Amino acid sequence: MDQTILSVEGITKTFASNRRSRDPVIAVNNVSFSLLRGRVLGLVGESGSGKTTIGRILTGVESPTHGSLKWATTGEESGQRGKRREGRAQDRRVQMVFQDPYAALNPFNSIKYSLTRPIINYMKMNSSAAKTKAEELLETVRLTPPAMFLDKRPHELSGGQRQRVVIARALAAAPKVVVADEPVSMLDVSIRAEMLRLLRDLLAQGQMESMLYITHDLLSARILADQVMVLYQGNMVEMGQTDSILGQPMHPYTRLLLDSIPNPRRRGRPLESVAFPQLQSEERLTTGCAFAPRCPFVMDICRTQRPEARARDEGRLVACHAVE
Amino acid sequence: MNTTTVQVSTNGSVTPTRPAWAEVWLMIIKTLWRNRKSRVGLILLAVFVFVACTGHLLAPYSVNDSSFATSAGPSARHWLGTTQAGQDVFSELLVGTASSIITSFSVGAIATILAMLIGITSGYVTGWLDDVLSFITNVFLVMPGLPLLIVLASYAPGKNLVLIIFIVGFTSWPWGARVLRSQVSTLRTRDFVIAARLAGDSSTRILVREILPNMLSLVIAGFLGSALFGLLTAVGLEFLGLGDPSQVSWGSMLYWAQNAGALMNGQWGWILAPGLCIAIFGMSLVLINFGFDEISNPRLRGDNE
Amino acid sequence: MRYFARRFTFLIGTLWVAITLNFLIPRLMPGNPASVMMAKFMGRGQPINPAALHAIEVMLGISHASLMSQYWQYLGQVVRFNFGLSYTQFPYSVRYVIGQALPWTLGLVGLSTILSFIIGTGLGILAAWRRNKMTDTIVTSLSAFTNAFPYFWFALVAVYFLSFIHNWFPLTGAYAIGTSPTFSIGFILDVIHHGFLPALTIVISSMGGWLLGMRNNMINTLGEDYVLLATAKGLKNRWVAGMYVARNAILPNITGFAMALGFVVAGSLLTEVVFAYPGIGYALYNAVINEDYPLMQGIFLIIVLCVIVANFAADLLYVLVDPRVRRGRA
Amino acid sequence: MLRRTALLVSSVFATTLGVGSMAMASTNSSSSMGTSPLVITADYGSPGLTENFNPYVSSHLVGANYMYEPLYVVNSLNGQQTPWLATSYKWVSTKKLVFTIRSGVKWSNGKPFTAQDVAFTFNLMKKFPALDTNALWQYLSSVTASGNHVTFMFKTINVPDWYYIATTHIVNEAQFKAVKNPVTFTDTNPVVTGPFVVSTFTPQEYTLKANPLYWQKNKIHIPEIESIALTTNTITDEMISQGKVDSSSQFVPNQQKTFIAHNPKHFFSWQPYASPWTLYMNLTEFPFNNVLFRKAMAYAINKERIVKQGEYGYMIPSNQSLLPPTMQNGFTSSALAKKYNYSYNPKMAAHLLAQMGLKKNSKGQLLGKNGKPLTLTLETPAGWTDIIQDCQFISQDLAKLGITVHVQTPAASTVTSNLQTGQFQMVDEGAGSVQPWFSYHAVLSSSETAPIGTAAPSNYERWKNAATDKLLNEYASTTNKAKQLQAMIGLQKIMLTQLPVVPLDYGVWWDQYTTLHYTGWPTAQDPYAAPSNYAWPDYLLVLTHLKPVN
Repeated sequence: MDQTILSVEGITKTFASNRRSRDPVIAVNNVSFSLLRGRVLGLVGESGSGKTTIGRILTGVESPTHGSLKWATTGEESGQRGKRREGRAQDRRVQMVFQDPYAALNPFNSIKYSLTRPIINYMKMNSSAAKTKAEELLETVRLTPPAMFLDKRPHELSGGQRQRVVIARALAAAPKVVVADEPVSMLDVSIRAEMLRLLRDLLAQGQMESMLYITHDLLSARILADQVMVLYQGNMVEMGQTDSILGQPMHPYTRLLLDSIPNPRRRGRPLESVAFPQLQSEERLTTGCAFAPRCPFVMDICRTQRPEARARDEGRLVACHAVE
Repeated sequence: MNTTTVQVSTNGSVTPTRPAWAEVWLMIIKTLWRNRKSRVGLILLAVFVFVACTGHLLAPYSVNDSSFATSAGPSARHWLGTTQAGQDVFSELLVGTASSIITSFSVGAIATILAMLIGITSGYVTGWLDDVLSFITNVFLVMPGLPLLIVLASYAPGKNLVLIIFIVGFTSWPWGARVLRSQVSTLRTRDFVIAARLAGDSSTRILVREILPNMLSLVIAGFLGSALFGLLTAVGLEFLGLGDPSQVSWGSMLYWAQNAGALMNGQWGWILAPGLCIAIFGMSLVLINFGFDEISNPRLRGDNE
Repeated sequence: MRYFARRFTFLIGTLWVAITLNFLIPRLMPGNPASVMMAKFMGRGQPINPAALHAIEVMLGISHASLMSQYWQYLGQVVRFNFGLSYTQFPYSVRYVIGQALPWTLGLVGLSTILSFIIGTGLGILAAWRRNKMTDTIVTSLSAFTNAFPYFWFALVAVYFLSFIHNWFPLTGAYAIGTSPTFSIGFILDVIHHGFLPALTIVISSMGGWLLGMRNNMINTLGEDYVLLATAKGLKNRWVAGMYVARNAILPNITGFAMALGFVVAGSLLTEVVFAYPGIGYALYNAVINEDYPLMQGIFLIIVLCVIVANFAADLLYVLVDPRVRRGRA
Repeated sequence: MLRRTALLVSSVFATTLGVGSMAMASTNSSSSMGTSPLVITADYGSPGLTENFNPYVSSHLVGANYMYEPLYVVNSLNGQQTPWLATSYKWVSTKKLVFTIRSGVKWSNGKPFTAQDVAFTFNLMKKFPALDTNALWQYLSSVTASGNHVTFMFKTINVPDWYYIATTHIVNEAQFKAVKNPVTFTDTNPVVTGPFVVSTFTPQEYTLKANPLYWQKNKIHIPEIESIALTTNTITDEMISQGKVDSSSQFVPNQQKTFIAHNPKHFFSWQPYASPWTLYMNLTEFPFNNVLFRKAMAYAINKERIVKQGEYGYMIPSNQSLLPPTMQNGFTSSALAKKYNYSYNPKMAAHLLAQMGLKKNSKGQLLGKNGKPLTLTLETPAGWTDIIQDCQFISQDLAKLGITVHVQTPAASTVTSNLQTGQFQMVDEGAGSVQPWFSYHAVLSSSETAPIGTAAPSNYERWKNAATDKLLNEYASTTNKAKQLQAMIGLQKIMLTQLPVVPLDYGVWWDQYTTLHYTGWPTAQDPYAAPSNYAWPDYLLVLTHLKPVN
């Protein structure tokens, strides 16, 4: 049942922080996972944890410094994609739903234009056939009647409508994998759940084979994701089935995340604004556990030795010296 | 460039589709019109363009008519007096508007096209080509323009307007190129550009359909800046005698007036009028650019609206 | 230091481009420099002695060598500031003529650039501080107008009204006729008296740029979070707050300062012509109208050198003012 | 920069000695001798003056002309000869010329002036051809001194060359012998025979003081000449209109209003005519190779309008003979001039063009041989505003005949180069020289022309005519006045009937002077010299005529 679509093997991504600094920033550090057919993997972490970078590597917008992507069906390595120059045609099998529907649609182009581009490019359809296909897609994302939307421009639509257009455009390329990068965080609270359900339904309909859902919000992961991977400063700290992670967090960082979720009964603050001391990139530890400076259970070993990800029951992976 | 504040009516599904570029222009003109300074600039510019188109009809006399008393001061028949050769100065001013504005706009156009070619290429590609183009841009940015122009113009085999336009145009692109480069390198990482790449669009299409419309206001601002610079530089060259003195323009009028000792001779109109026209025309461009500053810099918005 | 090295490489690169352009332009243009010289040195319409022609060619170093070897020779000469002999001031060297003119221009341009920077920046702060008030409207509109002035036209009108009609300022020159340059109070006052009006016209025509730039920077900085924070924290004293903002807003203007130097130099060229100020711009003008090509090229290189060295200096100044650059992270 | 420091140091010393006073605007302030200095503007300071009184370097200061002297002073207007450093000359044969040198003349260093100095001067030019800008040694074979005689031997007969020999600046042998390279010598402390010697120099002005050893000391009443650098025309115009300058020789637009009107009792200008501005046509090309077309040009151009509206009324239309009115004395035939009077007559021009067989199209454009409208270019140097204006008038005049003329204004050197190599159609340029024969020789002699593509010295239009050469040669090889006149009239006839070039209007000797401090200036009534202060050797006459006003 759990058929792997795309496996991500040990990807690392480093950026030169700027031209004059000698220490590169490690955005993603040796992360591996598999996207499974019909399943949604949630990628959770605070901003700067590398989750967006992983999403961009999947789409091919960026290439990993080390590691590779492998399509399970063909065995094709996608790692060499990194050698291609940026700006070339991308792999249509991975499409993306962006965080900000305002920024994801060019204000000067009509909905029709944005939607038909992938159809024309990938399906080799002429423009009238592409228009019909675009109308179908709009219906699929429940924007009806489609004719009313096609000739509009982004600023004539509401945020939720725009995000549906963005989703429709992602589907237009008939992708195997969709990367949804915080698809609801900019939307009105009232429609977030609906949007997440739409994505869930689209996966169920077979509009795509698998999905990577990137979020900082563990609660929304509960709605959409089958599995969750928690990232801390580019490192995978914990991974497992969504219910088990939320129900029984093992890594201290996961626990911290859960504790900081606003709870109607327990007044708290949303995660993004928790006043964690943000560390300067150069000052990140290159040895030892990345979380050690903030960890309440820190031990000597944490500062000298990087914890390996170790398998637990139910396919759970945890990288922590303190968890035995 | 969070500028999509224009509301377009949404009367049903029959909204006629405007081409994307028309949309861009409409937005720009609306924004400009809302700003008081740029509105004044637009009106002034319109007046000058009108005079440029109709100058030869409005002029009371032909500029070739040298049958009047020579070197006369202002009078009822000759509002700004006559030249040393007996031509009507006011007629020259009206007729000269066309070539001055053509000079200004042509320089603006050449400089803008070069700035776009170099700046956008440099911003869109990475690696050695960007490095080389950026270096060239920075070098010409630092290179003092007028001395270079003087050297070029004085070596040129003939003196004519087209030559001046090309020489000035080909040396005034770097500022625009630099601005456009940084804008492109920002836009290149925007979500909608990434989306277009994921949609399989070619680089050229992405440039034309996604990036360019979003920097049109910068391009026009650069055009206006170059047009002003071009006019002032061309006028300076003409004043130094490096232009084409047979071409009636504001700059050549100043050249002739200065050579004929116009001020000494009490012919203040001959010197003042072309200079004022240059300054007011230039001011209209500066004022319009105030509006563009506000389009590209939201924090400046709210000025005198 | 890496920043310094990068800027220095750029300085050398720019110089090299300028030198190469200077070398190529006359050689790519049609026309024969030798015939220009002949026209200069021989009386018109008089018989020409072929021996004299040859002698003059040799004397002026007209070379028939290959372009590449001429180029190497040229580079060697430029490095030693050897630009050959001026045609119009023959047999004085171009270096000598430039040496005579350069101090006056450096003084005039230097003084007026600094004045215009200070006045323009000051008014820009004022305009931003009183944004959308009467002061702002007047100051910005006026500077839009002065920004579009042709420098030389303004100078023409000024010299006519203030010097010729009213005799408030001298008509011409850098010091009174009949005096010799000495380091005395009287002479220095005389130089200032002569330089005042040219400097004034340059200041008025060039300060608009600073003003508008500073105003925009100020408005941007006023919107920055840390300023809002400072205000919220109760930095009630408007003057202190203003200075706080201005100090940060002035940074982009310093790079602009160096950039704009090229424009000020260009403006001063034309102003010097109008005032017959014995500086480098007036020398360039005369070189052009007299077709003194060696002098013209020498002056071009010197102007480029001055502008890019000033740029380099401004870059270094920027390091001193902005610590972020010093740490190499800007 | 070293020189500058030296200058500063020396002027500091001068100040302590009380010589160079720090007085502001010392212009026209009385000197210690009670007489005002003569204030002139003669040199362009671009941007400042450079100290150079070497008379053989083309960029020398005009002041050199007031210090060095020639053997004879020849009036540039009418050729009248005044013995100067020589008392007489004699053509022993057409190949041998002997000058007798004045005795009692002293150099400013106190040493006597001798014939040896004269011979040295000419032999120096032989040794350094770059000094020989009048190409004397093309004709000379030797110059020797013996006693108070200097003998010039010619290898080629050239009688008119006397003029260039007689007006050469004579230098001091002892001084110039010590100079390693006289071509680049700046001669800041000249040893001279003339009325003035160098006093002070700054980049803005220099002063010359009277030479106490001058041989005609009784004729010099000027204690000091103050020569202020010319800057821009406008600024100089403003200075002369304020009476700050006694003598200025430049183009002043509208000078009646801008200069004379400021003080009509004391401000004057006398600007006599010099050699003409001339339309050169490329005679190797259609349509200029047809004399009918050239005649049509002479009739078609409204010279009256050119002088009145293009030249501020300073000039008069030129006679087709090429010689200025002052030079026509004894050299012209008035009967000829009357017979060939090319006054403005567009109808005649149209008639001549029709006679050539040129047709017009429906738009009134004259068609060339290939059936296309006739389009010509007319060049004149950039910056010569009045000539450019004249060219525009010419263009308008020819447009009335259906000929399109494009006026082009390249750099002066480009125009010269185009003229020399024959790559032009029409050019408006000065033609002619100080003496009639030189004018004709330069413009008409086949020895002064060259094939298209090769530089021609001065016969730019490429007139090649055996009869012309013969007449030129006849004049040059005789000292007989009657024979010379015969040759001259023959040359004029060629000019008038063949029109190798079309003279347009006479240039003038620019001149503005005031009688505020000095009188005795040359005038129309007393044209004893060309009035311009750059006129060599004429201004020596002016300086010996001027008398201070009390």
